Amino acid sequence: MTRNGPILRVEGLETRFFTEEGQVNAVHGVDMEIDDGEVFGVVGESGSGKSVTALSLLGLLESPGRVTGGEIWYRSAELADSVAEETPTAVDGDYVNLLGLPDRVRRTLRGTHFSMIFQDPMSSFNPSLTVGEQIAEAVEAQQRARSNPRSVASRTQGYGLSQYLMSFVSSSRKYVSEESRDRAVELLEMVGIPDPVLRAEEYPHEYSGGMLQRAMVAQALAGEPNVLIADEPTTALDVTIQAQVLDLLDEIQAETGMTILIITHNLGVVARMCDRVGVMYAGEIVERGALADVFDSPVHPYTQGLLGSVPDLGGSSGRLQPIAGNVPSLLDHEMPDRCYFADRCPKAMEACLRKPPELPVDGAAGHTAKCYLAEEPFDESTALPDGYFEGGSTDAADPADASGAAEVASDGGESE
Amino acid sequence: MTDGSDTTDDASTDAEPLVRVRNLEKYFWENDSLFDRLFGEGKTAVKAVDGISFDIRRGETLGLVGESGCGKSTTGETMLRLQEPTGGRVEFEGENIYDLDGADLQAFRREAQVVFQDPFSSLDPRMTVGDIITQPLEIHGVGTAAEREERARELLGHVGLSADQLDRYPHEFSGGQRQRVGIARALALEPEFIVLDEPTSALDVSVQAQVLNLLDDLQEEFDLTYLLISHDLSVINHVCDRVAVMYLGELVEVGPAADLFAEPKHPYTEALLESVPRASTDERDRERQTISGDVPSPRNPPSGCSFRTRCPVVIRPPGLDVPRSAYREIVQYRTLLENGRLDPESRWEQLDDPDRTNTRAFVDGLYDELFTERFDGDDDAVVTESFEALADGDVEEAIELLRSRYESVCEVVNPELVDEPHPSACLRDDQPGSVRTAVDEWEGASTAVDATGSTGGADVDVAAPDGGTADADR
Amino acid sequence: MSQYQFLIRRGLQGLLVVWGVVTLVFLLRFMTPGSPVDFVAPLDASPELRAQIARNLGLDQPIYVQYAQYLGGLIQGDMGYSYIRGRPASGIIVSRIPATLELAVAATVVAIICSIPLGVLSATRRHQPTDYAATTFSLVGISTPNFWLGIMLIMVVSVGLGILPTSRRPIGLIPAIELLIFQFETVGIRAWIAHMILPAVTLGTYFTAMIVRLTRSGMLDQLGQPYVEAARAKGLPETLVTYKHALRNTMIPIITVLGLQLGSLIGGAVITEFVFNWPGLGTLIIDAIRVRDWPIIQGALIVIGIGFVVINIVVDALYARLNPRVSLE
Amino acid sequence: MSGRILSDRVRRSLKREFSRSLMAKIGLFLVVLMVTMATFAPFLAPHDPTQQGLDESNLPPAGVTQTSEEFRMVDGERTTVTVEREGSLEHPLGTDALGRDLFSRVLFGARTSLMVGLFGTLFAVGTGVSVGLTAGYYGGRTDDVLMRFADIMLAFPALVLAIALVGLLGPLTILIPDPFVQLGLVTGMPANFVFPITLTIVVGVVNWVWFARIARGEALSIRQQEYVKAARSLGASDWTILRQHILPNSLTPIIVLATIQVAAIILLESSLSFLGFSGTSLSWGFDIAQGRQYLGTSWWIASMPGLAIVAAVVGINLLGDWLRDALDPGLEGEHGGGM
Repeated sequence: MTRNGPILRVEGLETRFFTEEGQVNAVHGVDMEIDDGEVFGVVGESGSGKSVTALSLLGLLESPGRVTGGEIWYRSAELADSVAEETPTAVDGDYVNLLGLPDRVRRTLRGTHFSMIFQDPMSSFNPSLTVGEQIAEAVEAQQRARSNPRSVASRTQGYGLSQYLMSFVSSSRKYVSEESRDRAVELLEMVGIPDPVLRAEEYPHEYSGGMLQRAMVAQALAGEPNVLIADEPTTALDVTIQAQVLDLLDEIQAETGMTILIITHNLGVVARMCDRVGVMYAGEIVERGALADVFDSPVHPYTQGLLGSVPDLGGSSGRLQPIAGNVPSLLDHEMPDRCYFADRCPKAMEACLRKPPELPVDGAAGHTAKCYLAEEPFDESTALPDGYFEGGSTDAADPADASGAAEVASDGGESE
Repeated sequence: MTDGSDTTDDASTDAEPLVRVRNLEKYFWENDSLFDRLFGEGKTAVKAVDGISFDIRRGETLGLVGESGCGKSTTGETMLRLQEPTGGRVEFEGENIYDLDGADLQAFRREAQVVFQDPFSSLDPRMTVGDIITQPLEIHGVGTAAEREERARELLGHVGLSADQLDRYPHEFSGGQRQRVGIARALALEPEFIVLDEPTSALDVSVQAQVLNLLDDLQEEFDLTYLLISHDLSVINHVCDRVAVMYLGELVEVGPAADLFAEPKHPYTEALLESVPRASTDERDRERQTISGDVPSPRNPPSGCSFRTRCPVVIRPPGLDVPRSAYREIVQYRTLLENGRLDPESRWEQLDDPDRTNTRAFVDGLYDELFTERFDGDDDAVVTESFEALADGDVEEAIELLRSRYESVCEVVNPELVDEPHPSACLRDDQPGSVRTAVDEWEGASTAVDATGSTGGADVDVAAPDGGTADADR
Repeated sequence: MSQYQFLIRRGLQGLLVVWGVVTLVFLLRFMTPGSPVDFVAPLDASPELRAQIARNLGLDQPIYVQYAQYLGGLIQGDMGYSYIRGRPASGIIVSRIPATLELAVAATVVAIICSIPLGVLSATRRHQPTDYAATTFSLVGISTPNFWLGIMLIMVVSVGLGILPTSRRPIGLIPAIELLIFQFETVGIRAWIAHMILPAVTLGTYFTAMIVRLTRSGMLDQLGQPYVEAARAKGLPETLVTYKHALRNTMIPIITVLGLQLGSLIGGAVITEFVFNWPGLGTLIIDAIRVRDWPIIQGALIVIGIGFVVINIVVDALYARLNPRVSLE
Repeated sequence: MSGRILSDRVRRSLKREFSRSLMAKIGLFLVVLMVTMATFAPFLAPHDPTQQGLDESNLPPAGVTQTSEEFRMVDGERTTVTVEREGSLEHPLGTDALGRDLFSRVLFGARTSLMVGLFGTLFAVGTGVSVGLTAGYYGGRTDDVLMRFADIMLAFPALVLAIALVGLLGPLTILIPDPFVQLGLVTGMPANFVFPITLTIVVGVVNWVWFARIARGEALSIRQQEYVKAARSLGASDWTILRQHILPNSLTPIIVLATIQVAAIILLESSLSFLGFSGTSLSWGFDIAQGRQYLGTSWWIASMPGLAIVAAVVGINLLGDWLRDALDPGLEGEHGGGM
């Protein structure tokens, strides 16, 4: 692969959910650059918006969720060529802004350019179709797309309801060809499933979780995608199986040089797999950089807290250092105009009452943090007093939040 | 319920343990409806817990670790008599809890409590937090309504929630806060012993740390004894004094946490530890020995040592001269056959040979697929012969051929835990006399059968525990 | 477990239910006031004559003997003699089965053909006019008593517009087809169709409406499942996602519900027959109840019960075929 | 313990679902209308619904003029005369063949439908829920036996079983004095309400199985919930657990089903009345049966009561949908926040 800039450049991505309770800012202002052939990790706790980010990249958001802002620049000369006429505004050299493309075109990118591995293999396979059939479908979809790359809509046009109904009558009208089925078996073998011929004919419930996750990897590889997005790929698996699946991803990455985006809450998985990492909190990437920089010299107090919360396998080290309080509300009207972490932050300063921009961290290229501590050391004199955020007017509105504040207080007491 | 030759009969610890589990068994029955009975179809047992024994000492935290489906939660529930055991006994302060009834049982219920995994389903959504926390007091008729409420306020304080939240409903709380409510409920009757069933696995790491710290504080404050059930080794390592490792309904290793984590004896424990990804920057380059394969179904557990199907250091038959990695491939091939996972029919169909004359191609295809290298001598002959049997569609014959030559002592003899501070259920480790006798008997028998083909002799592996050396799997 | 074993097992289970049905039906006579003799004997019958009649009907025996006799007769296909018509009840009942069966099948076919596409469209075009039309139709459909619908149809279509016949069944399907094949005469089949339309629509409407509702909510549920998202993520055309993936899984639970709801279809058939003077089991049973013709009542109830059990076994087998997760129990 | 059947959250959700759903509003309106009609029928009815008047027979609804040819005996000879009848507000929905006021009959018919619907459902809920919860909670052989019995009950289509039972048991009724008439608040109205007791019990009997099934399912799943395990580990008795945890938490689907069953039972009642098995003549189904003979001449006699049934059942079904959507968001509704 040629090295001419990142394969994926996300700028100011904003995704919102318009729910009964109000507008939820699941993702706001996410910036990241992912290099060709690297493994990038997005790590965060539940509700940090990491999975929504992944879905936004693929354009798979369901109502009431919607991408409301930002740009996703994807480098593909071939794609840029084919869409230049239709949507010139979405093309910039070799880069295409995915958000500027019509849905019809974006759909065709799935599987061929981008693939996704989901968290729960059991619910991500259709329970009433054989695994082989489902992988063959993916193969077929990609072949149809590739056989006619110019016409981005060819795939959907080639297969409508009438063809579907005909497929019951005539086997030549079936969506999935024999070649695709054979390819599915090959893919299953490639991901280390023993006796793939027999297993291709089995249903998802006849697979173990680990085997099914391998099958999902096979399905994701069907279209030889450039970018693989793995959303919590091992969370549903036992630890010995998790190790196997991670090994598999590692091998595949080494063989194909594919770019992988791993979304996880597990810092161990990030450390095991990733070249670079972004830490998400409340819909923002609060710190990003090379793995060693972020893990060994974290700047943002949230990153520090996260790392301090993980019990270590190598000898117990006394008390854990948890982050006080709870994951914050993402409801638009409850989000304060300050650093979102300030209310849980042990080093909150007066400056933190203004939203910090993304600041470069000294001494490491590409290491940035959305925290003033990236630029200046912690200053005791401007530190906000304990309990500053308690009983604040913004928090009192919702009883759950008020109780959260109470918990912050009690935890603060404990950890002293 | 016989103690028989059980080795853990006399406790070697100075003090009487608080809880003593002996040969605890819990089977679930399948095909057991009225109709199955009418039609006389045999019910089958799923041995969720298959004869385990351990002690929990006063004031300690015992960790019970294992992967999903190993029976650790069933153990916890059976120990609290939330489920009736199939066999065995659990002594709490010297009394078998399965013999208790009436007031004695109620007394036990006061002393032993449980905290569950799921912060959503462990609290009744229709009860207020106050109702939930006072429920145990009400059941046991403790105090007046006012006193109970006062006690609930106090308990909320203990678990780090504010006392004015008594009237709230569980859904108004976050996961971590609900788990605190669950802990407060467990504390209400001032128990001696609490079973913590995955108390943090539904929580985010930062909240998990809060809850773990809280549990730690409470243990100190109230002199509690914990049984911590978890799949998360780092949590176990952080919290526990002693650890018991469970696999397919059996304990494979028990020992002090420090020893067990530093020097695991059982290959399964070792594999577990190896598999956990560490949150440190050198993780990528760490040498890992992970294990292959899946946990076998508890409906049809392997004979002998239940871990042998995945074990990287499974004991080879005496006198067999194949490298360990090749031996593993043979074992895997046999497992495929035995589980019906290798179907000669579909193989033939793939070969595009309607008359099925080209046995050679059939054999070569399988040979290449299943083995990295060809064997020589007798091994090559046996393996090829088994493929040929398969080509004829005779799976049984193929299995028998392989079994007669490659059967491991691990398939025949089920290892047990000896009575010492850090035992492991592995034939490569110290074993009770009865197990050793069984091993000797098997070896005698197998050398007799094998005498024609091989040189015979003792298994070399027992003396050389080389789990970490080059010929481990991969 | 093989398909074969499954059917045997399910059949035995069904047999047990049928036995329960028979017993219950048998006991029904003893739970109801009045003796069958009251209906059979002339009003001025002497006690001797009444006793004679009771003896003839076997009513002088103890219950368990009557029960054993009844069971024994049933096994040989003997349901006793109709009190009123003096002919074997089994013959009368069997002669009525085709009419009911044709009506029920016609209604089911109409219902399934109309409802599933409507339900799918309603779900995939949520909050669009199609959806509103479909949901309104299904709501009114399940809320309309079918006897009233039948009467309204007769009033508007037959009486008002005079296009379709009001009632009766001049010819059965099989004779009509025979006529068509052997004599190239279409009059039979045309008459059959003309007479079938209104009853089938009447009976089918409720069923259609119900399946539309089930399909719609089932599809909405399935379309929100992760595997649908995964299918989209691998680039499948929406047609395939909707029909091959989501609809398949929607149908699996619907089939079980349908099996249970066939009861309401049979119930509906009884009253539809009554409205259209359709000579099926329904009219037979209603007439028999009015005159306490016990052999007919019992026989017809048992036949309906058996029919329902058989339908449910078929439905179960279908369910097991469609749902790979059921290893046939 | 909290005696509240509906928690705050449920109440909020009900309100929200109500405010955004036009259908729920229509449903509530129809149901309130029906309940009002049934309760205050003696006040609202312009005529005694049973009062016959041969000179007022077959009058069309207000605003409708109906011309028909009738046979009359004139001077001992059959002749055909053309009769023109004009509807008036005196009889807003017209009259039947015996000259009874249809509007009044529709009002009083609502009483029958509603009473049978409510009490029939109560009977079914009581029986079904106790059987179902017991079967589900204890499981094992108890469960096996009870559910086999339920299977047998299910093998009879409800309507067929109901026809057989009511037809054979005979339509027993009890007379309930109308309080308004008794107190002298209105005059000229029937003094008693005829409550078809057999019919009510029968519709309950044929419907209890549905409640048993759903209650059993709920009990089976709630039994597995950790809060039930926690209660057992605390030493709570089975009775306490059933009362405190299992019953309250299984109420939601039972309430939804009960609502829908009221509608189903009203349909069942009207069918049985249509066949003449109810024992009361003040019923919508009965009136439809009467009107069936006059389809060619007096279309309104059969139509009006039928429209009343449809309106009532639509209303109750809409209410059921609303409850289901509000109480069980998993069934319909939008996906949640998605995070």
